[in-house]
Amino acid sequence: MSTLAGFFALLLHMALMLTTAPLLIGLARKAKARMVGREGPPIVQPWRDIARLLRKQPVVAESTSWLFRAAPLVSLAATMSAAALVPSFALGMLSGDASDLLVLAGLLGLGRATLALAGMDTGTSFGGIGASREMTFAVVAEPALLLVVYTLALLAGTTNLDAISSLIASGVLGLRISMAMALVAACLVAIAECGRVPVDNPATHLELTMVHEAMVLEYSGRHLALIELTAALRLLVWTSLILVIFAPFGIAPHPAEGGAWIVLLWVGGVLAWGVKVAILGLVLAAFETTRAKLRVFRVPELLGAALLLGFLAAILLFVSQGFAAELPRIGGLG
Amino acid sequence: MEHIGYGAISYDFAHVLGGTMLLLSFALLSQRRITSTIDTYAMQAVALAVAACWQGWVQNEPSLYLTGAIAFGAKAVVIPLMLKRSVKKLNLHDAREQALSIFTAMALGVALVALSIMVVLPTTVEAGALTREDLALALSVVLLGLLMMITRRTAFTQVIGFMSLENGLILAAVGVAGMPLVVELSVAVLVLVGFVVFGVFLRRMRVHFHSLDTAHLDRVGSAQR
Amino acid sequence: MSATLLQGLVLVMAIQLFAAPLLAARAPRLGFMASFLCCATGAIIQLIYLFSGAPTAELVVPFGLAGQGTVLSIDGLSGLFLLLVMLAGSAASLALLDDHGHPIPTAPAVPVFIGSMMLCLLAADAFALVVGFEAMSVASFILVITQHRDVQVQAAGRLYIGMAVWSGLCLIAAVALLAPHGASFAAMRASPPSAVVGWVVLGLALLGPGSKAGLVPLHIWLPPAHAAAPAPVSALMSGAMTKVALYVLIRLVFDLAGPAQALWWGLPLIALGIASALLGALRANMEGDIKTVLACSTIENVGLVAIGLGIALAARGADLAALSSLAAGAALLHTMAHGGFKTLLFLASGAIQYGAGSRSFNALGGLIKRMPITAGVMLLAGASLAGLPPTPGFASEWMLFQSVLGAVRLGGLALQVISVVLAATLALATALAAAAAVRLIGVALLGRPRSQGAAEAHEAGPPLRWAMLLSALGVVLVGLFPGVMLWFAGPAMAVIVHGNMQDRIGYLGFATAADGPGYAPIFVLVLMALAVVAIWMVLQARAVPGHRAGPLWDCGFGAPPSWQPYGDPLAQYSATSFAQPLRRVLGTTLLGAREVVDMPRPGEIRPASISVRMADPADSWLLAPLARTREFFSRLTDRLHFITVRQALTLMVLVLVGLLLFIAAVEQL
Amino acid sequence: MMSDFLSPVALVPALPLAGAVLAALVRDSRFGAYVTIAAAAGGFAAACLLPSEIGSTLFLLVDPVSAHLAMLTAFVGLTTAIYSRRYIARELETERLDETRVQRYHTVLLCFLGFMLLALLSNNLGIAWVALEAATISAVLGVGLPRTAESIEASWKFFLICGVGIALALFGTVVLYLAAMPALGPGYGAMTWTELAQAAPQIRPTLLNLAFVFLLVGYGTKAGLVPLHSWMPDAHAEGPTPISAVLAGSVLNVALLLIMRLRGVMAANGQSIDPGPPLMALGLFSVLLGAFSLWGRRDAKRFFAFSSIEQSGLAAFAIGLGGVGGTFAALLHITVHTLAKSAVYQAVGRAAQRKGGQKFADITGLIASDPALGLTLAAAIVAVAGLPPFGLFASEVLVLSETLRHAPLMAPFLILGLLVGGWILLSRLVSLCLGAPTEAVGPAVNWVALLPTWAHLAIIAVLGFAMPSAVANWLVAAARAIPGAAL
Repeated sequence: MSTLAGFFALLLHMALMLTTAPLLIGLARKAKARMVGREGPPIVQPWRDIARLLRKQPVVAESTSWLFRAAPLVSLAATMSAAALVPSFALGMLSGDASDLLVLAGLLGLGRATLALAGMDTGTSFGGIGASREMTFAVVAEPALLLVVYTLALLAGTTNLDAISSLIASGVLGLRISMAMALVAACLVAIAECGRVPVDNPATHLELTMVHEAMVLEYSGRHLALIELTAALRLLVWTSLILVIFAPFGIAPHPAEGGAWIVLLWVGGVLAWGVKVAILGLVLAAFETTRAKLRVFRVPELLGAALLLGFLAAILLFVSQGFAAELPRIGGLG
Repeated sequence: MEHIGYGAISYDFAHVLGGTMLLLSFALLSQRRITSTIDTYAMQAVALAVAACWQGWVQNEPSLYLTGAIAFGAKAVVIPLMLKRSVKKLNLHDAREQALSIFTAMALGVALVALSIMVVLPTTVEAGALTREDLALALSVVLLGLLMMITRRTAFTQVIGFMSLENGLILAAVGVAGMPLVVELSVAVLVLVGFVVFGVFLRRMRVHFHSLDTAHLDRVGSAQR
Repeated sequence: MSATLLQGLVLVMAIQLFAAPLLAARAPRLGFMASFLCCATGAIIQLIYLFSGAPTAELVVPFGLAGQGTVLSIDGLSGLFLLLVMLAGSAASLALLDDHGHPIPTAPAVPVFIGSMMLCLLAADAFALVVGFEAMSVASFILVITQHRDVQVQAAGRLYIGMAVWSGLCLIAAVALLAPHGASFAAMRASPPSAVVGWVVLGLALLGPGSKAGLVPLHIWLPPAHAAAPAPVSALMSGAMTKVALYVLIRLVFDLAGPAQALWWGLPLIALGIASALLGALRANMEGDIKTVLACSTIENVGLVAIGLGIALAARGADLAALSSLAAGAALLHTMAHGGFKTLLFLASGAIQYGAGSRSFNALGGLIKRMPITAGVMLLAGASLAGLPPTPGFASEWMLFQSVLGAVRLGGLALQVISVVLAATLALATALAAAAAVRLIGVALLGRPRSQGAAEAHEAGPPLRWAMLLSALGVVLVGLFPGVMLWFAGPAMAVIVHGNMQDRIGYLGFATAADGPGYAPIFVLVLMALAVVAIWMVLQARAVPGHRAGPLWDCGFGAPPSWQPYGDPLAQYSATSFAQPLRRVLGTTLLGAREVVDMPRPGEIRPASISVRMADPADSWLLAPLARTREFFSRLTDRLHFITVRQALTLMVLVLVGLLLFIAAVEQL
Repeated sequence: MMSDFLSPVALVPALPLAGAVLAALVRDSRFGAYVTIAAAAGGFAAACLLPSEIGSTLFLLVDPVSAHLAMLTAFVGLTTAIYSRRYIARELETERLDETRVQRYHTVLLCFLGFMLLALLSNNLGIAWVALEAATISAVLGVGLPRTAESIEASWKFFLICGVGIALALFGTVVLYLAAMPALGPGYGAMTWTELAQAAPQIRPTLLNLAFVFLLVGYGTKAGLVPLHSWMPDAHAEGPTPISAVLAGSVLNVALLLIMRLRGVMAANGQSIDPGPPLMALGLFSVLLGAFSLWGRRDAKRFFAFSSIEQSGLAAFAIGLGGVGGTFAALLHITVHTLAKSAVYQAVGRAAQRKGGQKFADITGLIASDPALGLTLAAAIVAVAGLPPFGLFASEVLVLSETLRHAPLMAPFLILGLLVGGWILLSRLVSLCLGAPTEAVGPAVNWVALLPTWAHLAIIAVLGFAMPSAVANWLVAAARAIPGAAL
């Protein structure tokens, strides 16, 4: 019974993710506009853009190959698979056993690499600038991400996202300084990966500053629609990843434990998740309006700070209150 | 073999002859002119010949007389004459002959003699007094011959150093009682010395180097090869 | 049963060492065909052997040192590595058949190279191991200097054979230290060395076979040698030879140097692994031609394997059986994965070198349109090099990271800090590898061609195509079924760490512990497939099919000059410009990268130019000082040779007087 | 006494000497070449009978080790004689040698070979000394043949230094006789190796040490142990190549054989000092110095002379190690090195003639211009560098493992020497055989002319990896034949 419930939860989860992704982008734009006194486009505008673009026939440069046309499809698929691994409103989904943080990082890496290759395929310097900077930021961001994963794995004894989240939801670990540092590091890495303001400006087309936009400059029509959806989905995946680890309040437990009330718990989970995502969207908008975009060669220092925080999080973990005592419980590798 | 100690005539005479050869080696070290070097060498060869015959008489070993005769004939007479003739024909002059000053050469010579005595006497403690004495003197003459070759610049005087070293060898061979093949060995040594002298002749005649200074030769084969 | 299999293998080896070279001397193509058949039968024998649970077998061969026979044997560990060598050998031999009419003059050395690798793996006594190791070096040296007219190839040859002599001597010393009572491995195992001798053997193993595998600091020979050798030979060197060197390192340190080593034995391996991974990955981003990039990435992957081995050794010292078998499994899986995709990449680089006429990035680009098969295969192998999920590269890196996580349990704050540093390094190395892979594929295969050769590139010949496709099939299989490869590696793990992961392996994937996290590549692939199908259905329903071609947005660049009809390369990102951000972030410190801008003074008509100078730290801190000291000693000894007769005699007298004084002193005592 | 000279053993030195006398009388150079080959072949044939003639008489001593070295020297003499026929014909064409000097060349070569064999097989120390001296004189005349300024200087240096060495060796022989005289009584007894070996415990140890010092310095000069080696590079580089080939091989072997015999006597004596350490010190110093000095050389033949210094240092080091293992390694190394070194000299000589100069700058790209000669030279250099398929690798493995077993502290220096030497040898292979070829002056060389060199290389390969057990037992018996070597 629980696998059927898990499958149904996964379907609901994917539908939820795909629908709310553009809305989150719309909410963020709306909030940023309001903060600077502008009216701003309606929240559903991204949906309209995607729908419009879908109906248009794309214009593809002659010098590109089949990879340019396949890249949007593959990168969206990778990001959707990553989304499937990140629980949003309920734990114990069908993909619960396979939702491993390292696999998640790998899938996001696959999406990024595909887009970078598509950028290189155009044969113009824009594609090159975008791809080169994207990969350089990834080189500095990846260690920070993996140190966060390292800290969480040591705390929870496994890299499985489901287990980590249920452990933290149960409140056994209490408040730890390492978790706080890990949260800040994770947020910095999220901003870098999703191309938000301090690292990259999603709204600009100025050669010197754009990173993500440069790679997808040549896309049009339905390809551009997929690319937009991928970018939105990636932002939502990072947001729900941070939420499910650091703020798992109201998330529905495993279907086995939920028993008959599982449907009700799911509805409660969805509502809690929706509110939390909206809050994070507003926080993101506020953060972006108050920050200026960093010079390209200052970004590694920002991500270096994230790396340092991740490092400290792990080290403090060892130092804090006799960590060794809890070793037997860690990772069954006794 | 009856015990030969001080006072026995055979020991005294051999001791004297060995001593004269050592003295002549020192004399060789201090010579400045080539002709006087050749004469000193001839005298040393004579001393060697007499020592060989004396050993022949003491050990009643007839072959030693033959060695003495060869030593006298070749080394005391023939070779010095050939050397003198070539010196006259090529009017060798004695420029820049000494590599080391006379005093340092002599000091080194004394040190070497002391070394050979310090080495030979304790190692030959069971052997008879004559053989110990003889070996020590022979080793000293050999080392002095070597020193002479090192302290001289010209090939000519190095050859004479080499020949005085050979004399020391024959002295050692003769001094040991009952050593077989002494005659054959002395002949072989003579052949070796002959080739050295012949070599010196040959080189100078054919290749007309201006001076016999071996340093000149060595520049030919210096580091660039 | 295993005895007959061993005899079969020894027969294959004998053919490779003696018969095939003669045939190759007569007709190179026949020689390569014979070598391919030998390797194929060898691989089949190996698969049967591993399926039958890899029981050890022994065989005494009449040849050997001073009249005694040599012992050859096969066990789980050598069986696994032999499988890799046979597969890489068959791929390379097949690729060598595609020689476009003029085969390489050093053809006979290829079967000898493969045969000596087999000898090294099958050896069960000191002499056979050392002979196999050195013969492997000599044969690969002959192959490295195939195009010996080029001065760079000569320099690469000199450096290569010098380091080969060094690693040979270290191996001889290590094996001699282990064999005071008998040269066969059984005798060595019977009398394990003392602690001090053990440490010396570990040091020698790291400096000798370690340098042959490409571990820092003696890795400098690897990039030039691989760039100089013909592509299928570089594939063999990177895919198989470095693995055989790792096998010798494992055999010496894990098996022959005694069962109970202290926990600290693993640390040097981990330290060198970290250094190699970082340096290799960073240099892979900076080099200018395909084969050097692949060679540097070999250094990185060997570093990752060394990290796995180091953790396994430390865990075995601390009696953590589960962790040691996990780490050993990670190391062996990565060795097999790397052996597969690196061979594939080098074969592809050979196809590109012939098809597009050059291997330098500045003359390639847009090859995906003219060479679809090579490009497709290179995409797959590049993904594995970058460690992206469904590929084998990701599977082994996932396992490696899990064992780094487990390394925390080795105890002691210092070790825990090391494991955190290890985690950060692993991530940095993987990300750098991903950047290098994107750069390699992006600049070489995608975008617009940068030279006439690239514009008119043509696909590789049928044998090379088949070799690449077969290797690609191997890579895909290992990627999708890592559990099966780990099952094959079970007996090898039993030899190394006296434990195996058979209980934690399923057909679809594997897990770190009974209840620990798991990785199932098939599940990830299914998820991706479902997503693609879903998107495809939405596109069919709502989107307009087809697309129109149009000019690309070139932001105002003028038309390309007449002599570059394929488009002005300057209007497109080159390999150096792609690496520029990374060079500024990491290169200035580690590689001493300096950019020299040469601006013409006003009125001069020559163009401004920017040149980049970089030096491998091992070169500037280790090789250059050693060369200077050797030069100093050479001049010193010259002064002792070219002396006058007089000085020579003085030396002789000094020796004589010295010895006499020595005698006199002895007398006084 | 007389029976000695009629036994087949005496034929081994006698045939070459008889050939020398015949060659001296013959004016025509081509006939002289055939006489040389015939005499060398006779010598080698007689040497092959030696293993069945084990035993000793008053003047001749045939035990496994001397028989082995005699066969080796005779074989090298034969292949060099065959090689020199074509070499001398070429030298006559280019007028570097004229008829009279070729006649003297053949006499000198055969004299040298004959006296070497006599020195190897003689039981009596005095005869060994005379034979070695005569061989030195003939070698000096041989080196002085080309009449260039360098060859004159080389022969003068060779003669003077080896002359002094020989003199010191004679003094050592006299002291040895003095030491053994009380135990064995006056007469031949005290100068024959067999009696010395049996009466070793009764010999006065102190005098034995003194004799060892002089013999070590005297014969060490002949063996080219550093710092007594300065004559060797010039002699090898300036003389005609066949002379260098034979000189490189046999002089070293005779000197090392005499040192091995002496070491055996001293080890049997017991109270005398252990000769191992000084020998090892000289050997190791030669290895290091030889290896480091290889890097600066510009002349190919001089380069391989220095490599001989390094390898003979290794052999002396192995003898210094002692024990059956050490001596066995030394014997194998001497055998394989002699064959490899004369093979390299033959190949380099041909290359020098082909390219008209023996500098490294003159000889490049041999494989490109003459594949046969290039491959032969490359194979010879790989053999000398001690890499597999050739036997020097096996002997280096044996020496290194013996060192690690008995004197581990010396091992790092030995490895350093072997590495530096091996590296430069192989990078010289790259410069000699690879790259763009320089223009060729002399005639092309086909495979047939290179047969003697390939014979050497084949034997080395077999000795290294597939040594038949008969040969192995023979070498082990030779290693044990040296009295007191069983450490």
